[in-house]
Amino acid sequence: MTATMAPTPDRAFMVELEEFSGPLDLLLHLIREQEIDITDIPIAKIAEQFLGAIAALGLNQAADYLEMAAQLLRIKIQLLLPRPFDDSDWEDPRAELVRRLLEYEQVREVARWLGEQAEWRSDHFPRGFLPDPPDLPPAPIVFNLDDLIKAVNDVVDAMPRAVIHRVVPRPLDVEGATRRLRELLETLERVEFREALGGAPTVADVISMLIAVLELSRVGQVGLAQSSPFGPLEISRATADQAA
Amino acid sequence: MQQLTRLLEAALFSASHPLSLAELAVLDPLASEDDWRAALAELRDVYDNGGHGVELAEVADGFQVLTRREFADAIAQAQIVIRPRKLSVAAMETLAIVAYRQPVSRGEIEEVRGVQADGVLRLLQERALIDVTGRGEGLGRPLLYGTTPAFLEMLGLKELTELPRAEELSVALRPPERVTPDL
Amino acid sequence: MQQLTRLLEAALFSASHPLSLAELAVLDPLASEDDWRAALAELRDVYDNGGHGVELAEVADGFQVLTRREFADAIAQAQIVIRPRKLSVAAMETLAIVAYRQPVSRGEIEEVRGVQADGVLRLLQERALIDVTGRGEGLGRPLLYGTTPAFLEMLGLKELTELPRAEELSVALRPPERVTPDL
Repeated sequence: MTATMAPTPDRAFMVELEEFSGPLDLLLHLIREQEIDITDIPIAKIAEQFLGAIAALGLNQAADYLEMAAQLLRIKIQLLLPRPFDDSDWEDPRAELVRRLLEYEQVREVARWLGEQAEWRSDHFPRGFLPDPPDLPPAPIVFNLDDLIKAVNDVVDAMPRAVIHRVVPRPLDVEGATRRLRELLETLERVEFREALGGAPTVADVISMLIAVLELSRVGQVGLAQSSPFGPLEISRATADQAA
Repeated sequence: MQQLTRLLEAALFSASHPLSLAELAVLDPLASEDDWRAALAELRDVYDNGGHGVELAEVADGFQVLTRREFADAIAQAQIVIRPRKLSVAAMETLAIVAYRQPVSRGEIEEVRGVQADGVLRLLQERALIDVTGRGEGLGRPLLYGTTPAFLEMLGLKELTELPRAEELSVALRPPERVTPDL
Repeated sequence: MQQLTRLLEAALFSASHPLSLAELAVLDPLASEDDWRAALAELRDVYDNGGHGVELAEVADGFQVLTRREFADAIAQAQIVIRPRKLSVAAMETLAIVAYRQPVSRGEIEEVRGVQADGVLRLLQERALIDVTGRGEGLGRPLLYGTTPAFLEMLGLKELTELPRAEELSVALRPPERVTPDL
């Protein structure tokens, strides 16, 4: 994803999409920043700013944003349609959007609270050393039918298929590695290279991930850091200044 | 310290998880719940007023001894403890929805956040913060997600009711029938 | 307690192994070895004379906080040290194959999963979830494995036929036929 958007004509918005966790987040940002009354959103203006902000998105990441853009345009058109003479039944086409925005704003508030709480917890360490209990039976094992079925399905999914020829070595899957890395960085702020590989990687997986990391780093989408020589390679989401 | 408080301290130091009053009861069948509460109070007092580096915390499932905040940075920098990774905003938002709406389907989460959720859900599940808790009624019987004890532990909470309630949030949600359900 | 002693207590508490003087030095670059020795002496004194349930022990690789011996029995009996464990992915998958393909040989399991299975099979056998139920026909008459009554009990099933989708999954788990490449 590219970082900085071209300013919209009426107002110089510098919107960095990396900062937003989705279209609702971006929309709320536009509304709150301009101190717009959320129950009376000037849809035409907001839709234009929204489209301006997402113009430079790569297509595959933009799907969620485009869906929202389409919704904004639909609401805009509905508002332009002539109302029936008796408009007591008329429902503001913006109502559903307002509800979603408020609901999302609540989620954002709770998420912030969760983040602070988790930070509190991560600053208080539990006991690190746990003595082995002497002469006790090993811990009971727990699993259920769901676990068992899931395991069967995983095995079946991972089973090698019968092949006639095995001439061509497995090709590199840089695209898959890129996707996995992006997904990981969607949840975690940084990952270790080894972690990005997942369990039991093949040589092709390692090379694919390496190429993906180097490529993403080259275009400024991820940052790389190694805290010590031969230490683990840490991949992080690119910050704005790294991307620039 | 009283003998029961000493046993309490030894037990809390040996346990791999927070100890509930029920688990403590097994340690000494002669001690009542009040005795244990008194011991907990005494231990908390010793840690707080004796200038200790640890404190007694009431967390998910019970009581636990934890290091004090002020030493976290030094200990993490010396690599004695690896701090858990911070979760992204997207992950926290998804967790928030799962926590308040559970059991909740992927579709509902995507509807609230306005973005696809499969990648985030998978990673939250890998980190054991959420889990599949059942299947919904609708089309295709979608998987339903809920939070795990590890989620509470990550937050140092005892139970879900300790999450902020809808009316405590600064954002009011209208219409009222769609307000976050009471937990 | 002095500030350094408090840091020492927090570090020893959170460390997963005994800390040597060299490791302690990293925690506070301003403290000398003598400072650390003084802190260790103070902490030992607090634990011993303040009537604590734990003590400071000097072991081979450094210093560690341990629970006092006198509480060991009570704690062991209460089993609070143990937490029920989940099977590893490898063990769960192997168990799944045994459950649906029994009686099954190690060779067949390895063919399906593509990795060696002896360690996992041994573990599952130790935990009484599977057992040897016979010998196969082929070369070397391999041991055949099946699940135990304890396995069914854990799942709350009366008999193997109650396993969900038994037919379908047992077919799906047949190892792929090896096709000799046409040369």
